Amino acid sequence: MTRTARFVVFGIGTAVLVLLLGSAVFHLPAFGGTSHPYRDSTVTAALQRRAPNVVTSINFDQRGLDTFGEEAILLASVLGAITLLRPGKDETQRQRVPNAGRMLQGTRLAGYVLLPISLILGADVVVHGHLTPGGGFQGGVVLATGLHLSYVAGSYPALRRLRPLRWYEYGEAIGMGGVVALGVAGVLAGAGFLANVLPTGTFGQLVSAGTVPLFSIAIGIEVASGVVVLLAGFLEQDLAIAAKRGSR
Amino acid sequence: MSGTWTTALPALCVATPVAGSCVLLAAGRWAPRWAVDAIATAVTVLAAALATLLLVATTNGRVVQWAGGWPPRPHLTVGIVLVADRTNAGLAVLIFALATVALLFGWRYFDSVHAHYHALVLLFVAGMAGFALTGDLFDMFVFFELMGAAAYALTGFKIEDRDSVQGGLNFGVVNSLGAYLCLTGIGLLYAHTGQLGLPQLAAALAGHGDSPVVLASFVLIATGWLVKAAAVPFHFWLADAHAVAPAPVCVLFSGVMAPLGCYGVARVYWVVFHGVIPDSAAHRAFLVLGIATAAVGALLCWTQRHIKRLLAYSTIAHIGLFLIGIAALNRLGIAGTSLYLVGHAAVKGALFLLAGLLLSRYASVDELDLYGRARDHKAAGVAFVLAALALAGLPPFGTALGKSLLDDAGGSATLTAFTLAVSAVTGGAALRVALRVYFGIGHRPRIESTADVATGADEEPDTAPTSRTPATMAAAVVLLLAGGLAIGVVPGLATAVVPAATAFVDQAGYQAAALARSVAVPSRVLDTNWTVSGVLLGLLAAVFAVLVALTGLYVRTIPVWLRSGLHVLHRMHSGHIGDYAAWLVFGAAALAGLLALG
Amino acid sequence: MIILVLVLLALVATGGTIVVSTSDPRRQAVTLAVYGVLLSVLFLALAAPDVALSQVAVGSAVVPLMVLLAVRTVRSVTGGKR
Amino acid sequence: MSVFAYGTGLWLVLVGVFGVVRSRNLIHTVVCVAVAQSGTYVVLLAVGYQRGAVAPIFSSSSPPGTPVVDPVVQAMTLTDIVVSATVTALLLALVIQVAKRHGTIVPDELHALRG
Repeated sequence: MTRTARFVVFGIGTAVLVLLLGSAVFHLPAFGGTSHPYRDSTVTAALQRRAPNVVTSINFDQRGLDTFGEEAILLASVLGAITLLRPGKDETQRQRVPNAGRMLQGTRLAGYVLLPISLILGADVVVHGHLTPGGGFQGGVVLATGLHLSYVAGSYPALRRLRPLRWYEYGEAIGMGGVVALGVAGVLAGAGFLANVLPTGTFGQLVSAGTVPLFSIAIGIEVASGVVVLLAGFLEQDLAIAAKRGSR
Repeated sequence: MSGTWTTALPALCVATPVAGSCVLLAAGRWAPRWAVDAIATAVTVLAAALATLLLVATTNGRVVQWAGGWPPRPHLTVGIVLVADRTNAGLAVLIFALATVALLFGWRYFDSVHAHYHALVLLFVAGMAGFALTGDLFDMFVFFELMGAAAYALTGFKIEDRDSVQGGLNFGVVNSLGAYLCLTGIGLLYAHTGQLGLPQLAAALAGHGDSPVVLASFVLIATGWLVKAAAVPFHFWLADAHAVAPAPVCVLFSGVMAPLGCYGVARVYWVVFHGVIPDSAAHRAFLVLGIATAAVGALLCWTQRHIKRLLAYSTIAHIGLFLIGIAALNRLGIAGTSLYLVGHAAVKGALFLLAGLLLSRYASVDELDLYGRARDHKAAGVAFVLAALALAGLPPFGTALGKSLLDDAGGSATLTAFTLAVSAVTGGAALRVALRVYFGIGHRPRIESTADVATGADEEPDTAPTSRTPATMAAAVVLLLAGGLAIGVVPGLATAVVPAATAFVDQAGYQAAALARSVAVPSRVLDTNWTVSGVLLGLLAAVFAVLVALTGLYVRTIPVWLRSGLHVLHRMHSGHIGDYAAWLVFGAAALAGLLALG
Repeated sequence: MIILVLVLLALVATGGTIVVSTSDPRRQAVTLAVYGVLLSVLFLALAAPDVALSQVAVGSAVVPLMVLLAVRTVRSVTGGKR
Repeated sequence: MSVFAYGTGLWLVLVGVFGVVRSRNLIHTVVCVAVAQSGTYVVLLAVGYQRGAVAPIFSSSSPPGTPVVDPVVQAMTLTDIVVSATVTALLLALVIQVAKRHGTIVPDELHALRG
C-alpha cells in the first residue's frame, strides 16, 4: 500500500476506536476511587501469610502462576535472542576482542567502586522483597546491570572473566528449575501447584512468609543470569563488528 | 490415582515441558545430539501422557485446581484457577502429540542445532498448554506472550534466510501490538468488575453487563486472540511466518497455535460474555469475520506458487471455517469446530512435513520450479495427494466429519455451499502442487520473472540436501495422516465431542465448577455421526478439488477482471509492517462496528 | 498530591509522544531513557514503588542500552546508511 | 480527571501503534512497540489508584489496616514490564538479523514476502 493509503486505513480504525474507548472511559469507575474488591481480598490473604509487601505476596504466592509464566517468557526470550544472534554459517567465529577503547580514569574508578555496591544492593533487593519494595525481578536486574559496570569501567576482559556465559546459562536453568521444583513441592504437599507450603513465621522477619523468599531468590538467579546473557549477546554483536572493521 | 494428583494434572501439563527445557539448557552444552533429541521427545511424550490422563479424568466433569493453593472462600478469591474440561484437555493432548511428531521429524532433519531449538519448542508448547488450560484472563495473556516469544524466535530460526528473519519480525510486532490491545481490554474489564478470573468475571458481569466498557473490553480482548488466530484483517503475519519457519515448527503453528486463537475467543465469549453481548451481535461479528477470512485465505491459497505459503493461506481459510462454526453459537458448532480443528491439524501437519521433505531434498519449495522433479518419490506423492484430498474434506477423514457437523450447525444452504467451495479450493490448490511436483502432470510451466512474487525458489533449506528419507521423517508423516483418518473412523471420538461441546457452552456449569458451587449438569443427546448428506458433500468437495487442481494445471489464461482483483489483493499483502499495524487497528474498529450494530 | 499526578501524567503523555516522533533511533535511545525515568516517577506518585523500581532498572537502563547497541550494530552492518 | 488518567494510557497505546504505522526505521518500530506497551502500564496503575491511599507495603509507619492502593494491578504491571523488556530484546535481535540479511532496515525498502 502507499503511505497515504496506510494512513487512511489507520485513520478510519483509530477514529472508531477513539469513539469506542472514549465512551468506555466515561463509564469507568472514577480515577482514585475506593472500590477495589480484588485489593481487599489480596490484602487479607497477604496478611494471613505474614507478607507485608502485598505486591510480592501476589507475585510469589497468590498469583504465582503468572510469575511462573513470566519467567518462562524471560527464558524463551533469552534463548531466542541468543539463537538469533548466533554467528551465521557465512560469518566467521567471533574474534577475541581486546580492551574496548580507552576510558577516562574517573569513569573507570567509578565503575570499580560501584560494582560491589550494586552487587550488594541487588542481593539485598532480592532477599528482602517480601518486606520492602523489590524482589527477585528488580534485584536480578540490578545484579546484572551491576556486573556490566565493569564494562563501563572499560575492561571488557574483566567482564569476560566475571562472565563465563556457560555458568549464566546454568543459572537460568537453575532459577527456572527452582520455580518448577517449588511448584511441584506444592503439589506433593497436597495443596496445589506453587502453593505456599512452608510455615509463615513472624510478620516482618527476614525468614517469614513461607516460600515467598525462596521463590524470589530463584527468580533473582534466573533474571540476573538471563539479563547478563541477553546483554552479552548484544555486546558481542557490537564488538564483533567493531573488531571486523578494525582488522580490515 | 488420588484426587490431589488428578487436580494437579493441568498445572503439571504446563510445568513438565518447562522443566524439560531447563534440563536441556543445562545439559545442552555437553550432551550429544541424539541425547538432546531423545530427552526432548521423551518430555513431550510424558506431557502427552499427562494430558491424556487429564482428558480421561475430565469425563467425570471438569478438573479444577486453584494454583497457589487458594481455593475460593467467601470474599476471598485471590488465586489463579485452572479449569480443564474435555475441550481444552483434548487440545492439550493435541498440542503435545503434534509436538512429539514435530520433534520426531526433527531428529534427522536439521544438520546441526543446539539444544536451544528443542528448549524453545518445549517452552512454546508449555505456553500453548497454559493458554488452553488456564481460567484466568491475565494468565491467558501471560501464556499468550510465552507462546508468542518462543514462536518469534522459532520463526526467525534460520538466520541465514532473508525472509525468515523478516517474517519473524512481522510476526513479533503484529502479535505484540495485538497483545497490548488485549491487555488494555483486560485492564478496562478489571476496572469495571474488579476481577480477573473467567468465572469471577462472569459472576460480576451478570447484571452489570450493559455498559460501553464491556463492549470495548470484549473488542480489545477478542482482537488480541484473533490476531493469533489470523482472522482477516489480522492475518498478514501468518503467511509471512508460516512460509519461512522450519517445517516441523509449521506443524505446530498451523496445527494448534493459530486455532488456539479461535479457542481463546470462543472460551472467553462463552464463559464471560455470553448473555452480556447480544447473541445476534456476536453471531454477526464471528460470521462476517469467518467468511472474510475463509474467502481471502482460499483465494490467496489458490494463487500461490511458494508451497509453504500456499499451505499457510490454506490455514487462514480453515481458520475462517472454524470461526463460522463458532458463529453458530451452539453446541453443534463447537463440536464440529473441535473435530474439524483436530482433523485439520493432522492433515495440515502432514502437508507441511512433506513440503519440508521437498525443501531438504531439492532446496526449493517453488511449485513451478519443482515441476516433475520429484517423480521418483511416488510414496511421498501419494501421501501428498491423500493429504490434499483430506484437506478438501474427503470422507472418512476427520476433516470431512467436522465440516459436515459445521454445516449442520450453520443450518443454511448458502453457508454449506460456501464452506464446500472454500475447502475444495484449498484442497485443490494442494492437490495441484502434488500432481505437478510428484507426477509431472499438466503443461510445463513457464517460469516468469518474479521480482514481486514469493516463489520459495531460494529458500534456505533446513538441512543439507538428502537423497533418502530417514525413517523418522516418514514415520512422522504417516503418523499424522493416520491420526487424521482415525478422527473420522474411530467411533468413540466422534461421539465424545458432544459432551465436550456441551460442557464448553455451559456457562453456569463452568462457573459452578470453578467456584465450587453445585449445579445440575444439562445433558442432551446430539447426533454427531456420519450422515449420508455429510458423506456426499465430502465426496463432492473432493471431486471439486480435483477439478480445481486440473484447472490450475491446464488452464493458463485467467480472466482480466480476476487477474486485476487478485493483483490488488496481493499488493495488500506487502510484507510492510506499517501496513499490518494499520490493518490491525482497522480490524479492531471493524469488530467494534460489527458488534455495536446491535 | 493529585496535582502532582496530573502533571506527571501530562509529562508522560508528552514524553511518549516525543519518543515516537523521534525518528533517529540513536536519539530515540536517549529520549526513551528519559521517558523511562518519567514513567517511574509517575509510578512512585501512584504509590507503586515496586513497579517504579523495575521501570527505572529496565526502562531507563537495560532497554535503552539494548537499543543503543542494536543501533550501532545495524549502522555498521548497513554501512552507515539509515 | 478520570478521563485524563485513563486517556493518557490509551493515548500512549494508540500513539505507539501510530509510530509503527509511520515508521521508516525498524529500530524505531520496535521502540514504538515498547511505547505502546508502556501505555498499558499507565492504564493498569490508573485503574488501581486510590486517592490518599499508600503503597501496598505494610510497615511500622503504615500498619495493616491503612488504606492502600490496589496491589493486583501493580503485580500485573511488573509482569508486563518483564514481558516488554524481553520481547523488545527479541525484536531487536530480529532487526539486527534483518539488517545483516537485507542490508537495510527501512520498511519501504524490504521487498521480500510479497503476495
